[in-house]
Amino acid sequence: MAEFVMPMLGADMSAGTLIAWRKQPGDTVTRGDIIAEVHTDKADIEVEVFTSGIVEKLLAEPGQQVPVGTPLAFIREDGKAPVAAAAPERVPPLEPGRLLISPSAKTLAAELGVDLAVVRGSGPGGRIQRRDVEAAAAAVAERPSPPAPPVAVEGEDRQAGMRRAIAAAMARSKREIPHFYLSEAIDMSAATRWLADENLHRPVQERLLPGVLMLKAVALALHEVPELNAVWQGERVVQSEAVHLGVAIFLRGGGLVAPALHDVDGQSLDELMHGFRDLVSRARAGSLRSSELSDPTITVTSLGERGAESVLPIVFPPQVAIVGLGRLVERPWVSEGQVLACPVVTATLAADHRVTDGHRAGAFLTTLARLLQEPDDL
Amino acid sequence: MTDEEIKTTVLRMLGEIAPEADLAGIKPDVDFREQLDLDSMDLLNFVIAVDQELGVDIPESDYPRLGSLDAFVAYLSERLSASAADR
Amino acid sequence: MTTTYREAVRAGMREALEGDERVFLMGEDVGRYGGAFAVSMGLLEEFGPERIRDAPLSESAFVGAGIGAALAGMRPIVEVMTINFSMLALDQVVNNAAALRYMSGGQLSVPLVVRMTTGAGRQLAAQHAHSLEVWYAHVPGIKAVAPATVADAHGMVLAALEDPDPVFIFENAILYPLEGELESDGLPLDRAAVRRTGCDVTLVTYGGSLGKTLEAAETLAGDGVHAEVIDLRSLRPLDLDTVLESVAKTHRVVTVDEGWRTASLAAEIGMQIVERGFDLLDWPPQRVCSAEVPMPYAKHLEDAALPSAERIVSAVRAMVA
Amino acid sequence: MTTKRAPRRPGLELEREHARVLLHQMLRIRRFEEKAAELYSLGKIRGFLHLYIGEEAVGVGAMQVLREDDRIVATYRDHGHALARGLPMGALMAEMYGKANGCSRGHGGSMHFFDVSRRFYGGYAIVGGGLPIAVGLALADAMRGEPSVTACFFGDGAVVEGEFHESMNLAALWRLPVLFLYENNLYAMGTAIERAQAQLDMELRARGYGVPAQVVDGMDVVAVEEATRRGVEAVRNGEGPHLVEFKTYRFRAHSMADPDLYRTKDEIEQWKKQDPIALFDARLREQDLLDDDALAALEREVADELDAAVAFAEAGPWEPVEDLERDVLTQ
Repeated sequence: MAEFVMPMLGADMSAGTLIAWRKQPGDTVTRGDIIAEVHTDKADIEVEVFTSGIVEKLLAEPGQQVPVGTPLAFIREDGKAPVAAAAPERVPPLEPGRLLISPSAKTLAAELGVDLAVVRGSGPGGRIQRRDVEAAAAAVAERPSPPAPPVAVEGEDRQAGMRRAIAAAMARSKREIPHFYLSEAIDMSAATRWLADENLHRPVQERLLPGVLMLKAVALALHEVPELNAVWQGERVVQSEAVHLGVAIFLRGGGLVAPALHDVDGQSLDELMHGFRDLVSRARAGSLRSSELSDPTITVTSLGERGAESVLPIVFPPQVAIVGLGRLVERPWVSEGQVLACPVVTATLAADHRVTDGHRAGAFLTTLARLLQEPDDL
Repeated sequence: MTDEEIKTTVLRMLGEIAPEADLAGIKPDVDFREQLDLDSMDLLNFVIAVDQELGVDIPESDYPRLGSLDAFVAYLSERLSASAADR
Repeated sequence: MTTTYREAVRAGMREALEGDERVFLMGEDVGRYGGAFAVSMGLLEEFGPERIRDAPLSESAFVGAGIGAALAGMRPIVEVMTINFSMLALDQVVNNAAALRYMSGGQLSVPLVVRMTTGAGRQLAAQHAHSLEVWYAHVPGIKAVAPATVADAHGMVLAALEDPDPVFIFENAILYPLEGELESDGLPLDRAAVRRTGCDVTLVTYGGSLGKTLEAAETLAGDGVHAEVIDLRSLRPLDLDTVLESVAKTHRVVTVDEGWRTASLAAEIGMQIVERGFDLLDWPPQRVCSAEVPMPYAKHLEDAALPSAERIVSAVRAMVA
Repeated sequence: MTTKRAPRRPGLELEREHARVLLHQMLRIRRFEEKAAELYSLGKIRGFLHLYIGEEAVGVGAMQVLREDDRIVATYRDHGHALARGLPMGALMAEMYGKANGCSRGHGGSMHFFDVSRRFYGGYAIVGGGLPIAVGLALADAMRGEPSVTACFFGDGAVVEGEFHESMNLAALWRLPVLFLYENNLYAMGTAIERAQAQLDMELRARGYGVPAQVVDGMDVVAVEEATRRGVEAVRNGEGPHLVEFKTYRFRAHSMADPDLYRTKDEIEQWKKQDPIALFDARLREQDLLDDDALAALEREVADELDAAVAFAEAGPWEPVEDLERDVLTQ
């Protein structure tokens, strides 16, 4: 049984809207036939099918917006007898409104924060399986920060379209998480000097990365503003005693995962360095434990040396905040009326306005900056 | 150790750090960190590997010299011959 | 050292007989005839009629006698020619061997080993083709194991004799000519073994079905579906930890079991997976078992009734389609 | 292989002490069973209860000739055998209470008394189920050249079970030291032996396996002892298995649940005239080996032992439910 999935029709396309089916169940199709018409932000495109056979079952209805990669129909390939269905055991009818999903897919959706309402099931009877959730998550993950491109409306110029797209993204987030963003440029001269001197006296294997200083500082800053270190459980926000930082790790083949470093506030820089290295290698080897994915109480993301100067990150549900760290750059810095060249990192806090507000978030960033001036105390 | 031997050793170590990278197609005169999408963690692991296998401790101040492959091989052979001389 | 499954069982028994004078072999035609499946060939000449005892066709009596001798400190190996005849001795197994320790408040232990052949596939028709291991795996107080490899055929006899409680060893008769390595990886008697690793689906099986399951895994690899094959080795206790470890990776499981489908070992395994691993499942646990018929004589019918590599492959394809 | 019928020698001179032992043991069993019936009606003892009243002479007489290293396999009507073998009365009573200080820790109950230290390998509730076990015990001793004999008690129900045929044949075939002790109390629960056995002559059936057999009056404890002695000595001499049939009768129903409608009152009364204890009492008085005072003393001694046994059972602890699955396996 082959699948016809929502094709990728444009470099930055993440989802498409089915306008109409050109084939019905039972129709025979040969490779290259037009099977459907799909609307993307660029245009309405006639979509061809790549397998010859008979349309077995349509899974999406016209008007539905579906992420790229989601199965839209089953095609029974030529020459393949229908899969020998076992004696059709009478399956008790499902009560209406009940979501048909495999237990493992439900667990995964919770871990990756995927909104099941959007996911289309590829299993029997439309049951949602892991791959459906993974496809939906991947579609979301591919654009870490820039909001989805706007849906084109006739007669509008490009700039207005962009603004409308960001508004659409924000509206969607507000419906789920009313983000607000605060940024702070942090003077890193003390920290970089301390680190250079520290690494000079350390054997190579024990060298520290700037990242661990940032992680420890974020963890300690959370002691000042604990409401940011919390997770949603159903309708309630539960503040966490422990500070488990989700560390965003970019996978070389694309995609992102943010497993937890546990109890960062209690760890020494050496312990943190060891934990960080272990987490990165296991993330890239694909051998993370599912608990590591669901443990973080707040996430820290950094695009590293070649990333952007500042990052507007999206909060990972069920957390309530995320810290985005920009690239370390040399900047003119005024200190006591003097202008100096100074290494600077822009830290951005994105937080859930249902849980806290700008005033408290601001306190977090100033504390973070202050802590980084005394690297010895980290 | 000839430059050629240094180069193959370096390429092997880079392969261990970025297993899915396409080492064959690496251009020797362009910054290899860029080509292999190596972040600070990868770089640190690489520097540690160099220290363990070749006994060359690269101070952070020399990191800028880890540009292209050729530049890095030249830097290494210079360091190796220097340490060989004072042995 | 490569040898056959049959010789491996014999080697295990010989080592035991040499090493411990409490050990003796008792069963129909095990002595002069050398065993209905030639497993004990040569042992009579080597150890004499006292320790290689041909028993009359009185399954209840000689299995019961095995239990009695074990109670009195011997380490008997009782060979019941086939599982089909073992039904005549089930009263001794269930009401005595399995219960005496508990009924006596822990005073007695029954260090008895019972070996019997099982399984179909040789056109012997219904009365000589049963696979009833689950009847034994149902009973608390005994252990049940199914050696699927030459190494286990050898190792399990010795491990069973070390065990202070009754151990039933089920040897699928089609395995006797199987060739393989004698040395075992030393897995304890009650642990399952991963015979092939994979990440897309878990195939759980035991005894005579291991070969066809590995064959199915090979075919599936051609489809790009990587099946992990788990050889249960122990039918009681069942090592579900190893199975669940695999299902946690693959999220799909098919159990291949030559017993009849209803109330089979495969049913028990599926149920325990759902009880303990519900959230791991991306698809309901599946079973490939024997058709629910008294095993037919005609080859094409017997082949259709038994689990086959093809039926395993199609069961997996239906899950990953 | 000759078969001898036990000669009945009138007025055999018994030493005083041995006579006292035989009477004392039979009284212990009788009073124990009467107390068990009483406690059953009070709900202290539950489940199945099969009383030995009327058959005491068989258990006591046979047990006299068995040594410490001999092995005993009994049936579910095992109270008499256990007491005669020396299992403590308290441990048996506690077992019927289901207490943890019972001889089987409350796991077996009335039908499954065990005591490995006395080589008492238990009561068996499956009719004939103990026979193959006995053959196995004897096989082990034979293979190790040990002098022990395995005595296996069984009833008229067992002799029509396949396991009786298989066990007799196997024991005879391998000349194993098994003493088959056939307690023929004429009824297998509700089925009289005439309605169950095509051939009643057990001596003849035993000869079919080449096994020498005796038939003896199971109500005469002295005759039982003599016949059993002859049998066990034959077995000890390596002549292979031996069978002794005891003609006996149970004065109570098959079990507490049995309305006992299959026997006539008259028949029961006739047999009660052969009460083994009454017969032996009269015989001892004939030989001035017993008088009222001696009997009264014996009764008191038994009564005290019984009271202590009941107290032991009443005081016994229940096994904690957490130990439910202990001892299913050895480890």
